[in-house]
Amino acid sequence: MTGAGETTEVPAQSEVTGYAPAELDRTTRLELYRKMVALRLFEQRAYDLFLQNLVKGTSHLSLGQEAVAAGFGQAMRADDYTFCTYRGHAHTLVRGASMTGVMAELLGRSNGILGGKGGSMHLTSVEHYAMGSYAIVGAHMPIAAGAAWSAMERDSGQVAVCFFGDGTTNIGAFHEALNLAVVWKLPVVFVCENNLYMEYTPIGSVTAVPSPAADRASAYGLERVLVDGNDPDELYGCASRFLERARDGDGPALIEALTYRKGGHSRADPGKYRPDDEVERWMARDPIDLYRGRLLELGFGAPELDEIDSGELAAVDRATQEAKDGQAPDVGAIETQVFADGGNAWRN
Amino acid sequence: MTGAGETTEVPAQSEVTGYAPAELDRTTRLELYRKMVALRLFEQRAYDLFLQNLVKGTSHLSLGQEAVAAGFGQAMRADDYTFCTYRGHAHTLVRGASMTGVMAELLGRSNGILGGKGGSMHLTSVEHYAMGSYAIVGAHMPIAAGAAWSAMERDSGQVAVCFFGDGTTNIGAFHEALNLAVVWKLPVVFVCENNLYMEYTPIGSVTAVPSPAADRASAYGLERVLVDGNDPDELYGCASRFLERARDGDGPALIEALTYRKGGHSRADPGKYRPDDEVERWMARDPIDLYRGRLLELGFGAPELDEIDSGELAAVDRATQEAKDGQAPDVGAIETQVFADGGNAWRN
Amino acid sequence: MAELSYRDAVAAGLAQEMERDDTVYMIGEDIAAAGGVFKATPGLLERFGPRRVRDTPISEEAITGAAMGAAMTGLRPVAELMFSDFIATCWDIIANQIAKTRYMTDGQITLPLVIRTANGAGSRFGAQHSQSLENWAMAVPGLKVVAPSTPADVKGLLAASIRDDDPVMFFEHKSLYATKGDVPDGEHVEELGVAKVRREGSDATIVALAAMVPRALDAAERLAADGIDCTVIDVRSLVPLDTQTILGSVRSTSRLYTVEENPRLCGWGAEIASIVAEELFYDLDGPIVRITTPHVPLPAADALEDATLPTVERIYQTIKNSD
Amino acid sequence: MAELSYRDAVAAGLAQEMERDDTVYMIGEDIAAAGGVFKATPGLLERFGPRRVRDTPISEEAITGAAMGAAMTGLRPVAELMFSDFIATCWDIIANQIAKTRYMTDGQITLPLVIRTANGAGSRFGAQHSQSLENWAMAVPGLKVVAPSTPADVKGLLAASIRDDDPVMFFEHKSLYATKGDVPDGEHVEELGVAKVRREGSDATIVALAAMVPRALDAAERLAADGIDCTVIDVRSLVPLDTQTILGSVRSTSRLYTVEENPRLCGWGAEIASIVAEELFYDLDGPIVRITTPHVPLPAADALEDATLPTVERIYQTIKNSD
Ligand SMILES: Cc1ncc(C[n+]2csc(CCOP(=O)(O)OP(=O)(O)O)c2C)c(N)n1
Ligand SMILES: Cc1ncc(C[n+]2csc(CCOP(=O)(O)OP(=O)(O)O)c2C)c(N)n1
Ligand SMILES: [Mg+2]
Ligand SMILES: [Mg+2]
Repeated sequence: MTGAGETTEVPAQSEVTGYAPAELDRTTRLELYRKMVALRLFEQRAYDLFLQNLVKGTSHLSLGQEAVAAGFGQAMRADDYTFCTYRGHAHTLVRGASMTGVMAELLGRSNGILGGKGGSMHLTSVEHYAMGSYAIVGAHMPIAAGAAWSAMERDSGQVAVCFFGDGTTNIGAFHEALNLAVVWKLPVVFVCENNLYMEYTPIGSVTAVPSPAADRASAYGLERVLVDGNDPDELYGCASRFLERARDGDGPALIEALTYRKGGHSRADPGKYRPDDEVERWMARDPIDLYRGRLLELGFGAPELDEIDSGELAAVDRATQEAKDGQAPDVGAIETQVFADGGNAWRN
Repeated sequence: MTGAGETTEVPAQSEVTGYAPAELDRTTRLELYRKMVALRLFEQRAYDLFLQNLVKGTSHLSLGQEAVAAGFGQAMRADDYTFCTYRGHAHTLVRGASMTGVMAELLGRSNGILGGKGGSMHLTSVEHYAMGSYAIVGAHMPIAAGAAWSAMERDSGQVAVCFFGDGTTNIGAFHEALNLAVVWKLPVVFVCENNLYMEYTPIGSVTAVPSPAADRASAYGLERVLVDGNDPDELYGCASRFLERARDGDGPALIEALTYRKGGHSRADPGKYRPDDEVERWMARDPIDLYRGRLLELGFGAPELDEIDSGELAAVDRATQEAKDGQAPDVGAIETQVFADGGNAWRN
Repeated sequence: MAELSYRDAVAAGLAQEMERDDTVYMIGEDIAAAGGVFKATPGLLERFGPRRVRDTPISEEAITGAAMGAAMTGLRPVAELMFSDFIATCWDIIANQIAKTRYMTDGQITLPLVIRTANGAGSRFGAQHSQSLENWAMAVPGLKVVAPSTPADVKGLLAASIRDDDPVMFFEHKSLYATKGDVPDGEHVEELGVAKVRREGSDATIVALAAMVPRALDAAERLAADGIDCTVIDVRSLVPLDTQTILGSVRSTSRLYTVEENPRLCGWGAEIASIVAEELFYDLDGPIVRITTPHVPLPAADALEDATLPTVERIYQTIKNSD
Repeated sequence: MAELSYRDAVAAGLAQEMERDDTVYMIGEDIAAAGGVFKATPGLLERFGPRRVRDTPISEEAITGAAMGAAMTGLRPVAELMFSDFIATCWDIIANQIAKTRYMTDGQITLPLVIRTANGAGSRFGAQHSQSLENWAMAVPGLKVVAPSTPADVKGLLAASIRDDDPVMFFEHKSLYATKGDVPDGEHVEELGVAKVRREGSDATIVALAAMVPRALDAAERLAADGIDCTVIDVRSLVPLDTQTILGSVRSTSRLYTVEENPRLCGWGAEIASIVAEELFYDLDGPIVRITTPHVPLPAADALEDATLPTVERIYQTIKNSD
């Protein structure tokens, strides 16, 4: 309406394929499926708890976008770093963070993964190399570059992976991080999850180019990479390739994955600003439904997939119960962990 | 050394020509020459005064880069807006700001164009639509976009022109300003004066692409424009074309002009970090020498050019004298013009 | 008088000024088609059209920079920053450019612009979406700083801010958006730089701002029941600061308490305390006490957040137990 | 003891720590090949190589962000921001990310990093290159804030800052770079959070920081000649703040003056004034007086700049004429 761009349509397959491995072993496929199911069930439960008024703050769900977290999560080395946004449940869980800890954090309990201090938007699990969820758009991009710089200097072979949204491509930190990463040839992979919207505003109406990340790759001397964000095989293949490149010392990548969120931007948003036919088209491309279909076609048995479903549901049930059993944090925690000595002593 | 890029060489003429008008009238040519000479003589004088310790703060000269200010200054409509940097003497003067006022400002006198409050880095002459010199790299780019937005909404036909350096292309504000300008189709022309260096560091060593501005135009859906920054005809032609486009409602442009500063970054810098042969090559491309040569070839007479030289020298002499005659500002000025009521009343 | 929510008073103030002056323009993220993420600007797009009410990219430097460039060339822009925490992402434009340009140009450039932003805690959003940052703005010469506590003040002070020829940082408090109050009918404009005495008492002066005002008033009622009668002053505008109202009150009560939502160090309460400790030293009967959020980033969990901010109980206890 | 300039003490402190700990890395604009625009880092590139001493693009968010990411993953980065004014361009990274991340993650993330920057006025650089911004940093929970006044403290406090496991904002004063002083030989490390009494006197306590310390000392000499004997305390570290040294001194002198280079509103002096006005109210013999730069962006002309900052004369007159 006011903008120069157009809302990006569902991508033509021809434009976004090419990274899916020709062959993928059974275990990897089942693991991709399992990861997506786990993330889906967890977030559906989080949404239920929100409706029960148990989630007190905001929360941003990745329902519909699970393939990205699953594909990259599967491809990463255990000690690769993840940096993500306030929409970070999936990216944190997929690295191995405790479902109970994450759920309890959403409920503001003392057994939350951040002791209740951070909440939904700041999930972090350093023991799993999930180095934080950042709630200011774009800020984590240079931070991810810094982790990659450290990995490079320590010669650790680690890669940093940084997830962000389409709207994030218009903020200054995006530009600074990409330039630095290329100039220093850092082992960092930037992954734009283009779900076509910022909060309520379509990305096309405020962006100078149709593909907000891919169309800017050349400004950093990078390859243009646009992938189907709802296809875990494609994402796994793409992630594997660029993680390997980065690990080999060949520098960063910028990947744009086209996807869509099933619901609104955050907890209270019904997402009514999205045209019905657009929503319909994308709902027909649910990454889990499609992948389940593909697996069945490939000869996987429905029972083994069902078993995964029920196993993950049980895990979510357990986490829910444990989270609910958690206590409210002690107010003594308020003045802890400001400084490395564990306290808050700004004066003597 | 540490970077991915390479120092940009003197551009091949083939890459940077094409905008110079086939024919240019006498008056315009003489005016381009006159402008460059005036800027040159003024800044040489400023440098002399610095050596005499009369310029107290810092100062950043455009010696060697005069063709950009002259070409654009000549092409602009009287009420087009200019935004420039701490290296802004030339851009401010070329709009018509008083030489005395600018010189007195450098000397910190009360007859300075800013009453001594701003100094060399903040030259402004609103009556000439020179809307300020900004000393934080990149900050003026969104501000220039804002002036263009205002011009568009007021339907005034004005264009905003924003000058900045090569190093500025790596800061976030550059990215945000360009995207906004394109999305809102603003009448703003961004002009990168690529003089190959930031302060002391070559731009090639910290930039992901060889042409820091031109190679990024496509990230904003803009045409790639790289011009010879030492050729005033070329710059005049280029400016005319993109000012007209912007004035016609066809949106912004991003222009990269290749040039070189004769001296160091700022007053105290001898510029020793630059390789001798590079300096030599560029000194042979002095924009005024070259242009004088061209004019003579085209049949202009040496006496008429000499007359311009001496006229401008006289103007600089006059300005110098008037500036030196100025008083130190009254300390009463310190607490004025913080607010629009002329004062500083933060309390009653 | 009509009863309006604090949220609706924002839209009412904007509509009043946009109707009156067609150089008033609004820009910000999700403010137009969506009516703002706090629903403080609904209906304005429909009423004033897509040129005067415009969605932006997520580019806070471009938003504030554009507002500045437009303000110096004939518009009166109102820019929204969705959360006040995001002023950090464009702090250079605000603190180095907007605040200083009039001064540096010796008055050549005038910047009639308003930056509206949702400030403060109480929504369990955690440390990056809950800060009270009015003191960041107060510390920068060249900015005016306003933080209303009632719907009437939202409308009246927003109107005054838009009409002011200087840049104004206008802090709306997130946890007050749903509160309601009477707003005068017809055109309503207040004056910047005038504090409001919300309650008169002779025993002590409590100075509060924004969401701390109702808490200070509640505490004052409890103290009154204990025989301690307090004046409560709503500062409303930190710059310009109505020191005379504060000094006048302290002169008569001889005790000063400030209630600040910001973390302890360098809050506006410290500035007021230092003014009183210099100018009314001999009038004071006892220590000046600042009641603030402790010097911590804010926690997210409801149980923690509630106990971090100054509560009515803490205000009450602090004043009751002061020596 | 060797005599060193304040500028050389920066390089000496960095070299000492880089020698000792090979996880210490330096990044910044023009710091490597050029040795820094204030020539505070010459020779380090040659000594420690281009990986540990690295030039960056003009990308302050990338510089500070990279330092943060590296600090959480095993390095101890020292990032230079050329002028402290530029912290505004990366204020989100500093104030919202670096300061808050340890807290938000309940201690999972530790950020041992230092941001060095050239602070303060006196070089006729004008309002965008001359600010004293230590109070911006002081206002943000989670940051430590250091501002040395002597070459020995530059070296010792910089070393302490690098060894500290928390993020430290290290403010070097531009107008002190050329000053000289004795620096202990061999390894030299000071402690953060310890103020230094630079002069003992019984009539009043003057608290100063960085470039205001020598001015306060000069004023104290003039006052002593008039029979007013002052203690001068060099705060050195605003966070952690050595309130005990200040309170102890005020307890014995009964008078407090602060000398701040920052503009008036919400400076560190206000915080100290508010602490003293609360905790030592009954010990005070007279008003607390803050001597500050007026609340203006700084002017550029030498005649104006000199008269804007607190001068020895103004400090002297203010204290002499206090009631
Ligand atoms: C600097 C900044 N500006 C604005 C916001 C508010 N905000 C939070 S999420 C969001 C939309 C982000 O869109 P996108 O990058 O596409 O990510 P998505 O939410 O779609 O995953 C906005 C504007 C913010 N958190 N930080
Ligand atoms: C945000 C910011 N970072 C750093 C500086 C310090 N600085 C001033 S000029 C300059 C170099 C700018 O280079 P370029 O953009 O190429 O312009 P040039 O000076 O060559 O005209 C730097 C780093 C600054 N003023 N602002
Ligand atoms: Mg999005
Ligand atoms: Mg340059």
